[in-house]
Amino acid sequence: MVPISYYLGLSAALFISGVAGFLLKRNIITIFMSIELMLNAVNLSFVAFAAQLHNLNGQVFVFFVMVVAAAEAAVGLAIIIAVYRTRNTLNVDQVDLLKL
Amino acid sequence: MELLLFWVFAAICIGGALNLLAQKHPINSALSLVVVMASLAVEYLLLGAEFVAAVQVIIYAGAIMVLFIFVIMLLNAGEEPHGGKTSMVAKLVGIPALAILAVMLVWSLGTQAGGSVAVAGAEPGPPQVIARLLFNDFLLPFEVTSVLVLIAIMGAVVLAAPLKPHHAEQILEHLKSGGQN
Amino acid sequence: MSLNDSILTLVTFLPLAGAVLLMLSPRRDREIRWFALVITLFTFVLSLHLPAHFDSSKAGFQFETNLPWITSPNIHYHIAIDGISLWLVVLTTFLTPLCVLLSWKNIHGEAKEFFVLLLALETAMIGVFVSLDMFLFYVFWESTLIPMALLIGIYGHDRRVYAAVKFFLYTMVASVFMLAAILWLYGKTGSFDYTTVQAAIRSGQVEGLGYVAVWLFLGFFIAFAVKVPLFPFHTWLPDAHVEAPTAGSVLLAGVLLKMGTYGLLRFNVGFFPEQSRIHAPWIMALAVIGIIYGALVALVQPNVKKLIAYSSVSHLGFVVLGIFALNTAGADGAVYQMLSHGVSTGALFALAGILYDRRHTYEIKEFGGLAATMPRYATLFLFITLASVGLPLLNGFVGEFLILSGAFSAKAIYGVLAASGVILSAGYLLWLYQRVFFGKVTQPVNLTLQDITPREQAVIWPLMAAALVMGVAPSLFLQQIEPSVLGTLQGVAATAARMLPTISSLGPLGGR
Amino acid sequence: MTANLHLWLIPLLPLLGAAINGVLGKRFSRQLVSAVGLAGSGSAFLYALWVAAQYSAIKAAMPIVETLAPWIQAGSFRADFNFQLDQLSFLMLLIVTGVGFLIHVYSVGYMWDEGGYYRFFAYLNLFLFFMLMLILAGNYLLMFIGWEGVGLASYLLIGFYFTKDSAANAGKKAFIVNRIGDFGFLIALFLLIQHFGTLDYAALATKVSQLGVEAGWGVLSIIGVLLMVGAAGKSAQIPLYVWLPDAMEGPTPVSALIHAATMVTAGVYMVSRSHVIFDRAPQALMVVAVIGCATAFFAATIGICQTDIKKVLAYSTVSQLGYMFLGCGVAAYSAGVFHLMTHAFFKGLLFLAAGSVIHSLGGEQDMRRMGGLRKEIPWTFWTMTAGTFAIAGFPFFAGYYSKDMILWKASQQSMILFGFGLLTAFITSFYMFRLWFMTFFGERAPVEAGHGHDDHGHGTGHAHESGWFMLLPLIVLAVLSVIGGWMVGGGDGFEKFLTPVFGAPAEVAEAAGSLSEGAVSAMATVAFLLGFGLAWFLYVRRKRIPAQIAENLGGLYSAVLNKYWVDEIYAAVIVNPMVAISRSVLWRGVDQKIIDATLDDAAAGANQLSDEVRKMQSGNIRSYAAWVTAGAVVVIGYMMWMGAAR
Amino acid sequence: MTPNEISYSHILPEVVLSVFGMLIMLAEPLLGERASRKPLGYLAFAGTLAAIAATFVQGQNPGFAFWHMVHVDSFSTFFHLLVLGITALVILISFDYVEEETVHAGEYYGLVLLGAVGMCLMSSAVELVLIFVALEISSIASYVLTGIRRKSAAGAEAALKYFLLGSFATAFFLFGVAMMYGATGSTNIPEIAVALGKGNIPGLVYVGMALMFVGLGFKIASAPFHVWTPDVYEGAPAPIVGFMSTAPKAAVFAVMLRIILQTGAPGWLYLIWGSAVLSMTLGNLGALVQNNVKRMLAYSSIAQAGYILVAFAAAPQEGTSAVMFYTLCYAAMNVGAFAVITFFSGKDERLVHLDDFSGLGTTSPLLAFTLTIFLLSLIGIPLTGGFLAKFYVFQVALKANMVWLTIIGVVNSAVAAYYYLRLVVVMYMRPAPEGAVRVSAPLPMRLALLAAAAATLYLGILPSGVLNYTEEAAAQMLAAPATKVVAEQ
Repeated sequence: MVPISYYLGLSAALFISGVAGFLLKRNIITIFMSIELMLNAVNLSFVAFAAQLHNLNGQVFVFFVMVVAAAEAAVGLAIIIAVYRTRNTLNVDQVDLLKL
Repeated sequence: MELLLFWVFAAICIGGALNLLAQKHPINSALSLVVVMASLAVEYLLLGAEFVAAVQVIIYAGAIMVLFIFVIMLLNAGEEPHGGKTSMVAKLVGIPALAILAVMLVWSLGTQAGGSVAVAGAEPGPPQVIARLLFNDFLLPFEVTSVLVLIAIMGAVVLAAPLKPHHAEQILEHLKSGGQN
Repeated sequence: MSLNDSILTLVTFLPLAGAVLLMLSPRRDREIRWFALVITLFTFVLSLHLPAHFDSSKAGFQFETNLPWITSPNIHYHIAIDGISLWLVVLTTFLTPLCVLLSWKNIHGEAKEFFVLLLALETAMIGVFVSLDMFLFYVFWESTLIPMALLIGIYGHDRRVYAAVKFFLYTMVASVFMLAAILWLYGKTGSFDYTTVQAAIRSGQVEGLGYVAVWLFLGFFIAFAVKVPLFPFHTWLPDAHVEAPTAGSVLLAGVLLKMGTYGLLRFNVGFFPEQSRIHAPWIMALAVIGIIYGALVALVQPNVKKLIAYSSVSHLGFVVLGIFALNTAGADGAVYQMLSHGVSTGALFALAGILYDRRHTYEIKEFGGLAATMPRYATLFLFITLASVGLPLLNGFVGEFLILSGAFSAKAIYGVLAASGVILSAGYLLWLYQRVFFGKVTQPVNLTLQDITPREQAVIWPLMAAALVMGVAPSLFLQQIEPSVLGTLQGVAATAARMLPTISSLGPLGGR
Repeated sequence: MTANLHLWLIPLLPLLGAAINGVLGKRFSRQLVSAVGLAGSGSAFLYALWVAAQYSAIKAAMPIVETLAPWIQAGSFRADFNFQLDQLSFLMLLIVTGVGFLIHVYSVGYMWDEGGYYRFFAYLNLFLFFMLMLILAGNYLLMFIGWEGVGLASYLLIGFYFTKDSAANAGKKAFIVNRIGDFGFLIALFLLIQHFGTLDYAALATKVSQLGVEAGWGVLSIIGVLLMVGAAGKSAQIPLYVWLPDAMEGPTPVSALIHAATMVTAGVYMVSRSHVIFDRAPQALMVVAVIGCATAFFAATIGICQTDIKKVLAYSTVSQLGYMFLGCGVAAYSAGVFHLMTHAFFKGLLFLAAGSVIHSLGGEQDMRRMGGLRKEIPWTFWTMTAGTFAIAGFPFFAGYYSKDMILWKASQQSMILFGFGLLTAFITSFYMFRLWFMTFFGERAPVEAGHGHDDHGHGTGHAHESGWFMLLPLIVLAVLSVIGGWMVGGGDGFEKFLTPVFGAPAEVAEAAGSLSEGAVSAMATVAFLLGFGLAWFLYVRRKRIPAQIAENLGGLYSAVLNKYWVDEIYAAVIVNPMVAISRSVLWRGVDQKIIDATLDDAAAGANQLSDEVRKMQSGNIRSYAAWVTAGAVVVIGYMMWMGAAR
Repeated sequence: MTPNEISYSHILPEVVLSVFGMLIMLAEPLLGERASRKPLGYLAFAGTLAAIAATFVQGQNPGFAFWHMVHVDSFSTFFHLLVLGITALVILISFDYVEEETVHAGEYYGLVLLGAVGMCLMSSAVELVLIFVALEISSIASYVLTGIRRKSAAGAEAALKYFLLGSFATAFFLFGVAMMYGATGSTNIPEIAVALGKGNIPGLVYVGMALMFVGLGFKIASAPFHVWTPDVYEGAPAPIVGFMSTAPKAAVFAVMLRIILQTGAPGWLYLIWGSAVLSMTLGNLGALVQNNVKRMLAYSSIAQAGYILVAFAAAPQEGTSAVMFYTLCYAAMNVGAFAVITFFSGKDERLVHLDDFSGLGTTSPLLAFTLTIFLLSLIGIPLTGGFLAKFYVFQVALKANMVWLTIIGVVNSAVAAYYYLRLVVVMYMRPAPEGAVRVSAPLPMRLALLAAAAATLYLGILPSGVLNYTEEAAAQMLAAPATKVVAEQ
């Protein structure tokens, strides 16, 4: 038997990795992927909690999260394309016209 | 046995995540992410969520990641670009914050969450139960996601549709002149 | 419904109604001027109903209107006047038509907006004096800011923007402390009503007041002190005055500053007699510093308006001194001095404006020897100067004398020090007079200056008449002021008796 | 109760004159202006005479107090428009209206050619109004109206030639110095209010008389000293005398009326009026006496060296006023008032005569350029002679009686006061005869044209006698100067007249060492003779000696010549530092550098802070994420702490 | 009507909006290539009006529906009306903007309407999952709208920033939801309330609350999660800034109120306290030196969120009422202000610098006058909604004995006067530039301006009706019955 907290710990670790990716990566697409990683981490928590609680709601949530993730992916990638088109770069550090 | 599986796939999972961070090329990162997702699917199975596991593979790894890779290819994104001002703040504020956040989250999830000994994989999530939930209790969110998807489609269309050529030139000129807006 | 029930509302909002009408009217300057004049004069005439039907035997509020406005929070349209506010209202309505006359032809810019602002300002100023609901009071209080700031900022002189912003921010920042205090009181009493809150405080029903009282007192104090302006919060005043158009200066000095002293008397003393007593020493000290400081700085000003502005600092120091003498003579004198300062300093600014219309400068060194070229003007100026200096039989003396004697019996040293301000006021005003009017004409352009015109005389003469009447027959005013002042000071007397049972008397000048 | 005298009408009459001339005078002819002005003062004088005619009838009822209307009421304090007539104010009334009227007449002649003629008469009438308020007031506050008002009139009249800077300065100086005195006066009033609750003479007298004589520095002494400060301002006593010599910038009739005969004596009147207080405050009385004596002596010494004829008279006035205070200070109020009266006669006369001299010389005021005038302007010479002898104390002239009386009373108090008084009498005699000799005897020095203060525009060739408008008042005053003392029955008679006011004079104990009245008279007469002789010797016989003395004395002489540099010291110690401090420390320092700069700094600080805050917005997405993460850490940390602390 | 069934009347406004959104999408291809896009705008406007009408119908049927997913009460009706009102105004001011900037009109109006669906739903949702989905609807619509000016590099950058950071925050929110779920076994607000009401609250709840606060705080642009705001507002189209600075914020505030107050979650008081102080201070400080008007208003919106949080910190019932009232007033004045900017900034939004507004008082009196009203209201000058709202907020805060918070708040509001005033000063006290012509706004814009100005003044002068309503709604919301569990018994 695997203690539920292991799963949660794994979830936390993945979430942290996602945050770290956002903070450390320069490529916009990679950053976006980090966000996906964070969402995945949350999904793991949901499923783990669902298992702990013997309550399937958690699994249902995962579907919604996935739908949202898909929608975000569509829009997000479109935005990235738009940025690339106007800036010709995917370096997040160069997208800083608006500031102060 | 389950514990072993958990550890193996947890290790793969973490490894994939770290690899995502370590890789310079977005394609490699994307593939790492696929690895993470796949191993997560296994974890789901361990937790008795077969349906979720299946969907995870189909939607995430199958659809979303394909989209990512498609875009990476489309934009011909290469090695992680350099240049531009790197943010000191991201390092000076972000990394310590990240460390603390890690400690806090792991601590609170690892120790605070319910009982640490839990029944794992005890109750399988039969698709019909999930279906009942989805179309009764969660009918409204389910229906509302249609609006979400519609928005996403509209958004993708309006943002990614090609510009008329003269617009692109205008933008480039505008950029060259260093102006804003 | 008799006129007594609605008169106050009428007087308050008639100018605003005029402003709205003006806003909708076409830009025909001539008609606009006349319309503004008629409206303000009519308001003045209407406001004369107030003293005429005021029952001076009563200390309480009269001409009361109390209608619910907002149910939650519990806000009322509650207006009324007592002897203290009565004459301030009349002063306002009296000065405004004169300001219209003063602005007859010298507006730099759109006349329409100017008069709209002026009329709106009048309503706001009257509103401050008549409101008994603290919310309403605050509304009017802040409402005076906008038209005044715009008058300065749009129609003023070179550094008008700086002055307008300074004026606005100073007052705004200070008044939020008052707002906080009002809100606290509301939180504890559930009412914004002046009389209700006062009664609650006096009967000790406000829970937790003891330890907060000092902060509430200071909250109100800072808002009013900046408005007065009391040293060291005064530096906005010279700038505002110098840059303001003449009408703006007249109303600023004549009425707006009085809002501060009025507030000190009404709220600080009215609500917190015990705190007033505790804090009186240093407030009086500040007032005295203001008196002397203002006078000394006025002495060396190279600019007519700045000089008068600093003289206002000095004169209003007297008012604050009188209020915090916390005895009848002092407070009577303070209220009287408010009116008197409104008349004489208003007139001084009007006269300075008349000069400006001719030379477009306020620099004293640009003038000299004007008594020869503008003899009538010189005479009127002298009269007003003397009124301002506090010559007996003119308005300034009565207030100053009462304040000084009140301050003297409260704490002799303050009376003595403040009295030295009387000497200095003679110094700077006469020196000003000498530099502007005496000597030989040094600038050729001054040789051809036109003497004061009939329209300008129509502004100055009423002010002179008022100065004279106030100097010769102060009882006319004091008989209505005093019962209300006594009512306000009641609390002080009560706390005095409580705090110092052995020295309960306020001296011979205390209550009757 | 006697019939209502309507005393309020007396001041009102000149006020009417002032109002008419002031408002309409510009369009009047000179004749009409003169008529109105003379009517204003003359009617008041007639009214005073009418009152005087009833003296025996109303004598018993004195003091008569008539209340016209309430003025200020606040709390328990009230001050009314009430007028009081007793022997003292009665006497003052006659002096003021009488001398005033004469000077009005004189002014018609003197000012005829001046610009602003109507203005002059309006001011003059206005002055009379305030002066009459001052003396007829029934309470201190009403007196204060007149007190300030005469200051105002004085300001206006001194600055009459306003295009001249010196005149304008002098007017301002007079007003401000007066205000300094008024400051003391006001404080005294506040003390009175605080301790007695009233300013009414009658009520005060009742309350004060219940108190005993103060041994040390009690309230009454302090009040007394403060009143004396006020009096010193108005009556040009040390240390506030400085304005009076400058006030000579005004037209000469003004000097005569305001700065010799009437206004400057207001202080003496006020001290006498307050005798109830002073009687119980010996310390204050001593202050009065010392100030009076010191001023008398000090001013007299300055008078020795002055060369401007009006300045000599001005210092002489200061000196004589010192005498009056000396009188009051030794509790001989009637002596002080007596000297006040005689002084009004002879000093008024001297000024008018001096004016006549100046007038005849086309504006020349420097005595060194005069001489030998006695033949050219005989009327002026003879009247001036009467005045000179009167002031110098020639026996049986007016000044002899009053000065005598003061010296005698002083001798009973203190031999030092008496000694200085006597010395002053000698100096007075000396500088007056110096003036007399320099002006009317010897030869006239050659003159360059265009000098002088009263810009008359006459040539300076031949001196010519003044017209009758000017001479008539001279003659009347000359007669009064000669017989004024004798007329009222000398000191004793005068004292008796004022007894109802001041109370019976204390019986003089002929203590050992004190002088008899006769001895004092003799010594005074000797002083007169010595002064006369010395003046004759130095300015008629050996004209070169004064210059030699001046050389030998060097510093002392120049000190005296420059009026001991008092003006300069005041300027250096008080005025200039005050202006400098106000400008550089208060205005540019505190106001601009501290208060405004603090606020500006605060504003700049806010702007800087704003700039710093803006740096959070680096534009870099990753830094934003870092902020969000950091925020999240804080939030989560806090909440975990809350959870743990639960 | 039981809570466990399908009831379209409970989501009628959302349905109406979605239908109109789709209609617009269908209608767009029917218009010719060169034809004016205004008919789409009219359609959208009509849709909003219809949705407003639908809201009244919806309001007739209070209570739960869809298996306790939504709860219709006065509280939700209020926020529905608010969001729809804002939407209507924004559509009015967009008519000419859309034409001028040649954005895709169909998508533009469609996204606005569909975004509004999400916002409306947020205010009536009582289930964290539904809230999450609705929140994403509104967010994604906002991301797209931000970048809808495809010619604008700034627009794309703004969209990217908004999107990346928004998703980042969403992940936090979601994690919080997961923890709440794990700790209480439910994501339904009433049920969570029951679970929490049993006492012995697990530590995970606190962490969950914290994470949700991070996500929601980001959406309302409260410090320290405000950093994205200025950049995004500067780059986004002006009418959309007016939209997204008000409507989603209002909806998120509704969500926060429900989550925090209805669940009776512990420990949040000083969290909000601190966030309020930081938001007010940082927002106002940042705005002080801004010369770009849009950016200045962005900072100001951070500060305004801070004021709303003050009310939040205060007290359950009156605080809720104050939040509602404040969001309403804020919506009126902020949309109004951005309406003026929308019109004035001209093609490509070139004129957004402070100096560009010189002399607007003479060149365009109506524009200047209304903008002045909005700015004065933002400062908090009496007789405007902004004043009364602040007054109400601080009053409530003081009543709850939050003295320091109030003092910091009032001082902030006074300091803030400076930068708003700068704009007023420039408009009235600086001369118009050479060659400036009198411009007058087109009719829809005027209507919107007058409506916003009228609302601002109405709320400042005669707020009684609204205040009574908000207080009652707050009471209803707090007294919300009834968990699924209880209701089913």
